[in-house]
Amino acid sequence: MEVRELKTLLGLMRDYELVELEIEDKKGKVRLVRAAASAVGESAAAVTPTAPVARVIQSPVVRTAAKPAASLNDRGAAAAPELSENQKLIASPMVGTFYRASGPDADPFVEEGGSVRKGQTLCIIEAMKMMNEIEADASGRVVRILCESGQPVEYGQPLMVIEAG
Amino acid sequence: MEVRELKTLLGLMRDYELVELEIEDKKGKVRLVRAAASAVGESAAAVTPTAPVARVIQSPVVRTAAKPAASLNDRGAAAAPELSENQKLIASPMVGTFYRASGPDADPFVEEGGSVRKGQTLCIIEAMKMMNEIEADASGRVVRILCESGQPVEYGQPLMVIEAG
Amino acid sequence: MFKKLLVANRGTIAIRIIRACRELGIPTIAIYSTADKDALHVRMADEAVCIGPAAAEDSYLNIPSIISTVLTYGADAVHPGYGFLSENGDFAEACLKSGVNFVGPRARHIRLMGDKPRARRIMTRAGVPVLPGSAGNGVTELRNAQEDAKRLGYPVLIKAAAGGGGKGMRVVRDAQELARLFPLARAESEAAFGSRTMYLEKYLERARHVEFQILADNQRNVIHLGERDCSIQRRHQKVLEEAPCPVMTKRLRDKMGKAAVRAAEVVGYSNVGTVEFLLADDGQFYFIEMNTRIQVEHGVTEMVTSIDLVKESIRVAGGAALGMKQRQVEIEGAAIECRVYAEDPDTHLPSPGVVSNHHAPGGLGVRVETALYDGYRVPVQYDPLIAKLIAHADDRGQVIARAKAALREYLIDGIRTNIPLHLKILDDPDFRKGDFATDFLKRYENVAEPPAATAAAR
Amino acid sequence: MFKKLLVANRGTIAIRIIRACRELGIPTIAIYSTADKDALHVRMADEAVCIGPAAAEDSYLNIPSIISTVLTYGADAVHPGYGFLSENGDFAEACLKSGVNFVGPRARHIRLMGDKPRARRIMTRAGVPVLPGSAGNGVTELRNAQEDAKRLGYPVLIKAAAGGGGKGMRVVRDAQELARLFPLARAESEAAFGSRTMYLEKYLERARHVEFQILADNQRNVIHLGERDCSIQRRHQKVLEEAPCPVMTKRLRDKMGKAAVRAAEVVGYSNVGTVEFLLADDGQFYFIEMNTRIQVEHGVTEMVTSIDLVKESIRVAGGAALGMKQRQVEIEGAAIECRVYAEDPDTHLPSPGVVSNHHAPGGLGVRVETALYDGYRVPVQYDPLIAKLIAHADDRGQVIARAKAALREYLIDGIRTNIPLHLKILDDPDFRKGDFATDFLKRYENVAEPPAATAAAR
Repeated sequence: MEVRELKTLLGLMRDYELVELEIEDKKGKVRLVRAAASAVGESAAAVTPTAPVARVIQSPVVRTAAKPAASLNDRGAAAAPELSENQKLIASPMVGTFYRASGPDADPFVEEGGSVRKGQTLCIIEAMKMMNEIEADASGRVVRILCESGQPVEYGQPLMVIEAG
Repeated sequence: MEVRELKTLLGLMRDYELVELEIEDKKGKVRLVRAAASAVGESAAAVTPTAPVARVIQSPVVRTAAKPAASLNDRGAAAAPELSENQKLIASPMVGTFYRASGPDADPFVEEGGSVRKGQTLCIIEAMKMMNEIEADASGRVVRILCESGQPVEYGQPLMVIEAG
Repeated sequence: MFKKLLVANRGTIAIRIIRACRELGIPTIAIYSTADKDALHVRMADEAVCIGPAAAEDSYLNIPSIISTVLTYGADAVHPGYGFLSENGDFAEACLKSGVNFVGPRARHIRLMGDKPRARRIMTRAGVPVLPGSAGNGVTELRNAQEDAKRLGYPVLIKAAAGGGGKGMRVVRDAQELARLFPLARAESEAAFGSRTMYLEKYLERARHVEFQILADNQRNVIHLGERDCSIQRRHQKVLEEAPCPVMTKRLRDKMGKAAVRAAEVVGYSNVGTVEFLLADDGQFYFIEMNTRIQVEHGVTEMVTSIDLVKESIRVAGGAALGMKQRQVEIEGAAIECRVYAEDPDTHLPSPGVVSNHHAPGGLGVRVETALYDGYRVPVQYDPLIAKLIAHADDRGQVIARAKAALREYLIDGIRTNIPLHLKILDDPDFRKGDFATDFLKRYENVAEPPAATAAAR
Repeated sequence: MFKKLLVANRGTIAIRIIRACRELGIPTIAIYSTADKDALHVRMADEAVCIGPAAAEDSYLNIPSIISTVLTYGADAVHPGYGFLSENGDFAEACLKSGVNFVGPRARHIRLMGDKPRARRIMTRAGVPVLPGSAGNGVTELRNAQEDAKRLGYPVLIKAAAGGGGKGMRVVRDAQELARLFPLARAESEAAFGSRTMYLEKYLERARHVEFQILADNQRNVIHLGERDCSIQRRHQKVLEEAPCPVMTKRLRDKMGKAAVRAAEVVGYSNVGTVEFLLADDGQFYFIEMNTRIQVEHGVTEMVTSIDLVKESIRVAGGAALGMKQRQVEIEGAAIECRVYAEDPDTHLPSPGVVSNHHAPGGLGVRVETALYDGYRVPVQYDPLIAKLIAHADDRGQVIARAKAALREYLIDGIRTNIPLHLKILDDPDFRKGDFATDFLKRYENVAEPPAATAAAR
């Protein structure tokens, strides 16, 4: 076994808080046991330094003003809301502007708490002057609407939560 | 298994807080068990990525030739040998050259296994042309002599192990 | 100056552009794929917008998505970097149509220089020396290729008329090889560029790859910033570049520089560009192609000329006139760039993974361009270029020493890199003498001995 | 050239020297205290020798231990760096007596310039302008100090005759303050330098600290490499330095440069040195002292002159003649150095600890000199200077923008640093105009408002 491979295994043990690992294959056998107490205690430290890198390298001065809150969220850890088993997230399939209605004076396509049929329009994403209708892919009830009309949205940005039923 | 490989494994055990390691391949089998307490106690120190930084930043090409083995040891983790309760380490109080005897033809001051009285000369450290006699600060038996005559030694470098009695 | 610039790229060049914009006081928008959500360019930009899934076709090559980002998030300029859409005429045109400034040449210049046979024709007409090659628009059939090869004399190089980057490229040494490799190269070209059109040119055995940096504004001022020697290549991919070229003379630089400026002037070119030449042993040089974007290796030119090419290209795209005249351009000292790839140094296979113990070298005359940080996962989807180590010193001997010292300090764990290869090149006696051509790196292929032994055995 | 060089220092300057030696092909020995066993200079050197316990007196200031290391491990040159033994004549002499080259001036020049009243007398005789001050060898009694102060006119500056670094230094504005602070300053001097001898000089309210870099070989060739403005100080400790000085004219540079060269020539000085002046609002300048070593801020001079001062000082110590003449020295662009201290940005108290998430900035014109790495424990025993961020660009406006962009990228967790202070300075309207003197940083003392508000309120 090469040191490199061993280090990979050890890194995985640390990252996934394993206390014991045993591998046996045609090349041989490896068994690794970590100090149990410390393995648990270290879990906080084992986190990748991703978050602090983000914190400082970003430019807070310009950012605060220029940055839409939505995309900041998305770059953070908890972009998507927690869903229960029968709930489903509608994510934006493209970059564009989110609209809840077909025009400034029109009623919104859906409201929180309202029910929707499969194929019903939920909202519009305007991209390159094109109005793209986003349709429900199953019937159910709109539990939450996560964006505001007129707001820029990224690819994959959560738009709504639909509960089956 | 070479000492070098073993040290690598031991370093990894320390860095990743392993208490047990077992490897079996076509070259043979290795099983290493650390004292659980020490693994936990050392957790603060184990965080430093010291070992890997050292490995690459150092310049292996020049180093291997130019570097006296003793100082490499000292910069590594296990500079000092493990001591039992009644044993004591004699460390060099200065940088200089270690001599076991008063001259090239003289007998060594002490031999491994020999007994020494408090105040007896154990060795000489030559520093700036001055011969500094290192004396035993208690009576006992010389268990190990860790340096060779004529070898450069650093401040704090282990020279001998003395067992009280 | 621009109010907000969208960086249509990732990795080292995105970082480079964001830094330049910060210095110019221009806010930036980074775009990223879902695979790059933790990437450094995303963290450094003032805004960042996810534009699509990991596959480049759906994100970094997705023109509608990028243009939609420009319009939705309100940028007034786009910098394409290198690779991806940087030499895509349609993208430059889409930017223009959306009313946003494209930091680069006009779409027609991108298209013109992308059409290799057409570029060759224009250069020939303008008096720029071009390697003998296929006439007209190139060849699609083996029969015509055979006629051309006979006329040129073997060896010849098969190239894709529409492409670059080594795809569809083959050296053939006789008619038999041509018959075997032409269909293969054509198939590669069709797969990569959607075009069966190939062209053949005379292949020079011991030529150097020497390219000239061009800088042009919208008022038809064109200057060159001297040359780079990019002969150290592995399978047509540059590995190590330097400025100046070790065998360059002042007289030859003037001559080649004038040809490069002529190549840009004759088409009315603007912004940054690079005119690539082959330089033969006898001092003859031949136009290969013109790259209509910033190059990976632009840094070595910046070091020896003290001109910030990225800032200058943004200023020029904003309508500013060139900040300097040809006679003000001076080459000072020597610079080397080592491209650090995340690859196995022996097999050259990509080595993606999580970076740990990242410790970049620093100090006088050492510049590192990287998007790495501790804990960053190098994704499998994109180019394995993870860092550029650029050294600058008073002369070539000192810059080799400095680059070596810096490489020995460079620490990247968790992935494998080609740093050992760079150290081998910098220690090679022929490299140190400046005695090499584009075939240099072949000496290390499938060889386990140290470089000195290899050199002696040749 | 030397066969093996011992680096008698630690931290950033030890790294700087080791890098220079690597480029010159000279193997190095690092020395370290038990507190520094994980330090970067220990890891980078070819050999490393522990020379004593953590306290500097027992290790980095321990001359017998260092000389013993030189003899035992066989070095033929010693570089003292800055601080520690760099301005200790006894150490230079001990090196000489041990048959090893000291990279620096001769012992007698170190001693001469260390004796401030004597240095003033020599400069006065050589026609170098000196601030009016105490005559002769200085004063030890309040009575004599009062006479001197009356003659000079308040305000006056009390200084230790033997020392530097702000210790024993006090500004007094009237006789009452003098009576109160003179014994205090004398006690400080006695504690720090073992000397009760003080001297008084006229205190200039709005002067700049402008120093000239000197380079001299053993053949009596002396040149200057232009000036550095080091007015941005906190309690006589430099915080941010730049080259050139923003108010410098070519004519004044020639005049001050000639005075600096004269100061070195008159004593037969060799190797690197710095002649410090106060530059008053009216363009008058006055010799303060000469530092007989490489300075912390040497990097800004390297950036604007393209001269590697550390390599040059090693070459000169080896007997080589200067590699350039005065007329070849050109000042190109502008450079700024930000000294990054491990200190609380508000209280200025040292902030030792374990460094995590270390991510140094990079890119064009950005140079970082640091001994930090991830996981490194900044020890409590030594100077809190942990990094120097040096930026270089075409002009002062661009270098300010570049330094700001780089500071915003700099990431050091686990300890606190003064990076916020640097950002505040670089944004200060007066600093940006170049309108400042040595009292500049007082405006931020005990002030919670942003700098703009402070500036308006003055």
